Amino acid sequence: MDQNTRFLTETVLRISGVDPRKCMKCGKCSGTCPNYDAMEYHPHQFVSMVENGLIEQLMNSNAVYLCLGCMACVERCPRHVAPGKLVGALAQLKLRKQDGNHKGGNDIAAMADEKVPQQLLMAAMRKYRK
Amino acid sequence: MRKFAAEKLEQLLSGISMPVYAPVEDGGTVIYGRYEPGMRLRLDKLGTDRTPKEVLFPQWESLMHFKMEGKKIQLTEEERANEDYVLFGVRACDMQAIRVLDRVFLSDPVDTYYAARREHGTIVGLACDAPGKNCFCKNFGVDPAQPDADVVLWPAGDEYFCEAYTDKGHALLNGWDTLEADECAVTAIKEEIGKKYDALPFAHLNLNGFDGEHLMEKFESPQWKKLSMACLGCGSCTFSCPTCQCYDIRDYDTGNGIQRYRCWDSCMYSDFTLMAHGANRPTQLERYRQRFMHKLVYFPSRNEGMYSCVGCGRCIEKCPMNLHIVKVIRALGEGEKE
Amino acid sequence: MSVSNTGWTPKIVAFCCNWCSYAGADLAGSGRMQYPADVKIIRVPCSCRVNPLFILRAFERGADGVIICGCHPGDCHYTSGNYYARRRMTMLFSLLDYLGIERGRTRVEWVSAAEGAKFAKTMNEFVETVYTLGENRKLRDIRCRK
Amino acid sequence: MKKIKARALSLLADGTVKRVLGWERGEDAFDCSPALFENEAEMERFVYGTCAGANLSKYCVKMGKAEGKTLVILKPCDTLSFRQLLHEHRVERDAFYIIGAGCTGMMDENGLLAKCAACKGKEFAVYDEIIDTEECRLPTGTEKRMEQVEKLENMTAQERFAFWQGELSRCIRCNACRNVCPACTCIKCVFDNPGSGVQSKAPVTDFEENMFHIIRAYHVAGRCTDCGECSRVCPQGIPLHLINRKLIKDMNELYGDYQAGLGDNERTPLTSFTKEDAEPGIIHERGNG
Amino acid sequence: MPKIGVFVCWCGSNIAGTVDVEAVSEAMKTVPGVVFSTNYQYMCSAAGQKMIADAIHEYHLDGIVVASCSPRMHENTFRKTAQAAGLNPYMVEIANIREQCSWIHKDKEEGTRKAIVLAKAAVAKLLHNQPLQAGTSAVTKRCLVIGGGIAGIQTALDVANAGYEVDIVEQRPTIGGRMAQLDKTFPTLDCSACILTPKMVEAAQNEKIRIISYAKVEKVEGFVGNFRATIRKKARFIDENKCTGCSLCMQKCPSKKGRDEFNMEMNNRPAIYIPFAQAIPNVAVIDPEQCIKLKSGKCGLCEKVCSAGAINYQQKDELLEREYGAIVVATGFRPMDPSPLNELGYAENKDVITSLELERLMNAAGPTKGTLLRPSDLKHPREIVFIQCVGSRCDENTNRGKPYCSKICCMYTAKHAMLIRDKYPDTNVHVFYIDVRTPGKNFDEFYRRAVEQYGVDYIKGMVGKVAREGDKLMVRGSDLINNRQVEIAADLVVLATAIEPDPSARSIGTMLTASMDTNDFFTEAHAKLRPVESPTAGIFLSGVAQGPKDVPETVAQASAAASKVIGLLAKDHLVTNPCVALSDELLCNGCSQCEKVCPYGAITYENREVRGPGVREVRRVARVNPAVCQGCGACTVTCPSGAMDLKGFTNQQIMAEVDAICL
Repeated sequence: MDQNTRFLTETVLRISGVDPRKCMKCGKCSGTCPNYDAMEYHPHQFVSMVENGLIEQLMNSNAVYLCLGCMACVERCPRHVAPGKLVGALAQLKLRKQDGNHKGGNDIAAMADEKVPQQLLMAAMRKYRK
Repeated sequence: MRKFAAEKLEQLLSGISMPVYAPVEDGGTVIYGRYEPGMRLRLDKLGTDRTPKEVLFPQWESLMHFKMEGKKIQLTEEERANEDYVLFGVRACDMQAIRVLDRVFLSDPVDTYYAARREHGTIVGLACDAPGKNCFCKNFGVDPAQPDADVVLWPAGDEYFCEAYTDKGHALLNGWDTLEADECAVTAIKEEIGKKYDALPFAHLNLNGFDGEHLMEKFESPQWKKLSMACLGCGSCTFSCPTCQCYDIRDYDTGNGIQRYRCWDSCMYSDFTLMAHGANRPTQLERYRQRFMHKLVYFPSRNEGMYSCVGCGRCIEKCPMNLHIVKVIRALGEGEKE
Repeated sequence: MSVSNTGWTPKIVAFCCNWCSYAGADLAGSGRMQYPADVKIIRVPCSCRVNPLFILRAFERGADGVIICGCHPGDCHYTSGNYYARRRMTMLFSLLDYLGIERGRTRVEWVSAAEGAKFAKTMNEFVETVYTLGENRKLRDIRCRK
Repeated sequence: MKKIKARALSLLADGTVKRVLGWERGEDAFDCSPALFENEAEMERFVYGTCAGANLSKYCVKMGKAEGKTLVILKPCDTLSFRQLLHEHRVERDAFYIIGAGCTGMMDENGLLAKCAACKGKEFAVYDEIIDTEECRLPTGTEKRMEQVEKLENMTAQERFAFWQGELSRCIRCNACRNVCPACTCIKCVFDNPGSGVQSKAPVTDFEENMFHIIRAYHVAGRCTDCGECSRVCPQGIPLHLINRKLIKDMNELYGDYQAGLGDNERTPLTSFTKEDAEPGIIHERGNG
Repeated sequence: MPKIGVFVCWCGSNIAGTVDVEAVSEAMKTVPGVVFSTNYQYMCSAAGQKMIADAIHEYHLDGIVVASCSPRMHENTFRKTAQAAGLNPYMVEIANIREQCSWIHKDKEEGTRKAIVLAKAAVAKLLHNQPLQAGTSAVTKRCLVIGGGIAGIQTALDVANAGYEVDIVEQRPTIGGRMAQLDKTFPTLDCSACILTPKMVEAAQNEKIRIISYAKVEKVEGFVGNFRATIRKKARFIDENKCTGCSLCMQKCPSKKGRDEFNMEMNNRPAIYIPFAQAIPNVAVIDPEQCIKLKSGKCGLCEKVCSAGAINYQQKDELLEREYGAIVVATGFRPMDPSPLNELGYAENKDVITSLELERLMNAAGPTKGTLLRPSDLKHPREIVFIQCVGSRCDENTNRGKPYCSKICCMYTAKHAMLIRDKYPDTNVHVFYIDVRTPGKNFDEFYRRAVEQYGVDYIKGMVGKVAREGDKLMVRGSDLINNRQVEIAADLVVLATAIEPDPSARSIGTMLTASMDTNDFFTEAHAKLRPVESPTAGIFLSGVAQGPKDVPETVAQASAAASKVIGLLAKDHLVTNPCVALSDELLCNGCSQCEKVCPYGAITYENREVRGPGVREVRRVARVNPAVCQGCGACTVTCPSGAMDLKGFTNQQIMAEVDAICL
């Protein structure tokens, strides 16, 4: 695994809090997914592909956006793996990529505008930094 | 006879280059502690909660250390006291108590730990200008107006009279800025003290029969049973007594060797002089009897009539159950009136 | 082993019940889970065998922390020993705390025979806590210092 | 007092009791000592009044072995101690005739005793008969009992340590607190037993001061009725009852209200448990660490 | 001072790798009391043990310390070595320098330092050891088996055939357990009843076996060899000795609303009933919840029709007190309720059933008389979906079921699929699986037959949703091999639900002080070496109570447990643990606090004359029954005067260890 891949993988795992090694490859997530057919990669593949570092492949796929976020796979996963959270994490990573970078806490403070509500800043923080 | 202004006292004490032990406060109690400038002296307190005895004979002291070096034992003796000091504000009764201790510790075989401390100390006595209701020192030949010390102080309103009686006393007093004074003033003070003392409830007790000749009579008195009934067997009388001198020698295993130390013991304790076969004083009656027989009969019979009670009254104040030596003297002594 | 600048290392006594925690400690060993050598284990049949006197004795002798490990409540080999231990230790620790002794020097942890990892983790945490507190000065007998 | 004395005399006279455990008059109003009276002549010196602060329960352990019944005068708080001794089989109920004596608070030269300021109530936990008056039944300051404990709890650990070091360093190990305590009835105390490994006789280091008082309080935990004798007798004025009360407070809070000396030989908080008991970690979660 | 020998083991490189064993044995030579100290590669080997024995003789050792692996491993080995060399076995202490030293530290210097401290602590303790003599206690030659399933029956038969009395206590009205509910058994497909009922009959006819059915164990006291159990025999309102099992009462009973437990409550039964035709004892029982006579006083029909006069409406629960030398736990299992896994729709759809329900549906004595009809409309199902691992293998952080593999589901599902395809070739069978686990003799062959011969459709994947659509159950699941989602319109869905210990197990475990794991399976004394014993002496484990098992394995374990029981009952006396509490009567206050905390009732009080230095009087003092005491030490801490001490772990020994460690 090269450094970039490792970085991406670790970021996804950190954001999602998911441990893909817990997966026992039962396929419950894909069996339960209501938007299965629309997705290029299916929930169980997200788990195994993240585990194998195929992050960019996933990020380049529309499957990330086709997840309905119904959380059925999270709810029903017998191993507490939560594939849906992985999808969410990948979507966030994609968003960050679009922004080209992400802001640290200090950057935000410098950008603070008194007219902008604090809540908005916090929302931005959550979105880009978390 | 010399004198100085009372307000100068603290200054004089602070000027002494040696450590000074004087009645000071510790929590709610008064002890003979190390005096530092600025501390409040409690010269008003009769029967301090802890006695000046502790300066000469502390509750515990280390005697020696043992250590295993391979299969050999290495022994290091504790160093004896070698620093001069001043013991200040000792009452006549407590001074007499030190004489009692001297009898025990300085006669052959000499207790070198005690002897060293005794030798290095200069004692400043304080006459009792106002003896209290628990005082009964005169019964034992103690004059509350004349402590048997190196230096004696008599309080007289806003000044103190003072006189040195020994070389050590002179050495100390010479360093003080005092004025010449009239002997007569002190005589008057002494008379005054005597009058005050005579009005006290326990001033004159009947000590008839407390001598070696009536030993068995006292020993076998049926009164002991009643007298000792309420005794808890605690050591509060012993440990607040200025003359009690019994100690136990114990070893403490520090893990790196043995520290041998001695600490006060109390004849009131069930394990006092406990031996392998059991206790030789099996019940509290025997222990209780031992304490008072020792003070009032055994000790005087062996020391030319010197009682090892000095009438300080501390046990009267400290006993949780209000048992004390005066009750014993009354119960055993008055029956023997001649 | 944690070593401070002054070369001080904490002394930790761990009382472990024979049936659960001692076995848990063995399991931590079999799993090669590291924890500081400052921890020394004393095997007792049950956590209810741990007399407060032993704990005070350890502090007297210069221990910097004492931890008692037993079976999880409900799993005591002797059915109720750890329940008694729990009350006893709670009261003892509370009393020590009341007298101003640092709380972090005492701990009770339930470790089953299967929880080797928990044993190692607990010991690591405990050593860390004691390390932060530094040397036990409040409850030791100065005569026991070298 | 007259009623009690008269009743005691009549019980002595009719042979119900062989002796009376009460108080004997001393030198002044505050000077009275526990004493044993075996006949009418001795009873002449009998006294009961505000000087009778001592708890006579402790003497019952020894007295229980004497032949025939002993009449003992117990105040309400003393009866708790007596009943606790019954629970522990240290006294036999049949060996005693108990007169529950009314109490309006006991005094010494300095006024009301500290233990009486936090009176636990006027009920008798055990008695054969009660002799008291209306004013003896007046309620007192139970609710203030834990005030000082709380004050200490609210200090920081460092302050508490300093407080107790200050107090305990005055200890002279005279054992008065232990010997007066009606819960300390061990035939041989661990501190006197060379085999116990903790034998000690003097407060040689601050550890030994701590050790003695921790173990003393711990050994009576759950059995201490809070009779307050330990603090009353301390010649050094150490507030030892505050240690016992802390344990009582904790036990009440963690394991439910409990008063030693009530109930029927029930288990103490330390000889019982529930599966849901608090974990020892609860100590770590409190404020003021 | 006792003469002590120290033996430091290398354990190959296990210890010697991180501990300088030479330095340890050298350091020990300077410790007071130690007269001999050495190290060796494997102390537990024959050569190592000989080295110890030789040193004991040569140096007249009074005690030995072996610094080696955990005492849980070899304490007994070295005790025996010492004993053989003429030393009291309790004059042996082990310093655990492997599990608690060399294996957890990497730095050799640090490991060596710690090993020396641990060895010193062991010497310090040993200096206070006293030779201990084990006592003996008699063995009651009778065994209690809790649970009358195949496990209990097999254990009982084996023990009885060895000549010992056995009581089987069964909570249901009949023995037979879960196996009686099964239709066929894998991998041979014999009829379950055909192989089980002869064993039930054999048990009933064995004069050494007493079957106490419809009963539960309420209290157990005592200890290995000397248990005393209180058994509550519930009122069945029938005189067992009179009832002939003619079942006339069942036919006449007007109350027919009781749920038939034997048929997994898929049909009704009368208030008076015999669970199934081959029940043992073949005696009726009245369900007091359903019986009109017991509820309202009216009816009494059964009493009228019973020619044997066996009906007794006044019957009360009966308490039996029996003594036993050994107790076997064979409490078995039940299927987990899959209702909480709501995506599978078990609670809403009658046609979603569990495998055990399917067993009854396929059994000739079942609710459909052996014809496979689906419960909702009694139609013949054409499409059947089996779902594996329902509630098994779940992470503990989910609330979806058990963390373990239930072990038997793969095989019985293959069996079901095969039987259905065999009997109804027009029916399609799909099996959603995660893995197919078939480790067992002829097991994989059996599974392959289902696939290859019977064309069962095994789909690697799990079902995400079961939803009713008309009279079909739409099953949506993943097909991981083909990387697609499949949807099957099924008539019947069968859930291979996890099995869990019978709910009675937990209270029985507590009663017996037998330890259990977090899933309520009984823990074995050693996972590998003592698999049929509980850590609590005298308690043995049989069948699923210990962990999931199929029939052959259960029977094997049942016989193994029986052999352990026989081994115990064959002894006339047991050697007791000498590490028990001992009260010093000279110090005892007679306060009874120890008596209150003793979990075994081992402490009694008596008035006895005590004598000592200056003491000779009658006192109330504690006495410990060394045969009953298990040596926990609860009493020692409660005792205020320190009169109570624990042999082998005395106050002095533990404090000596504390001292040595804190140096």
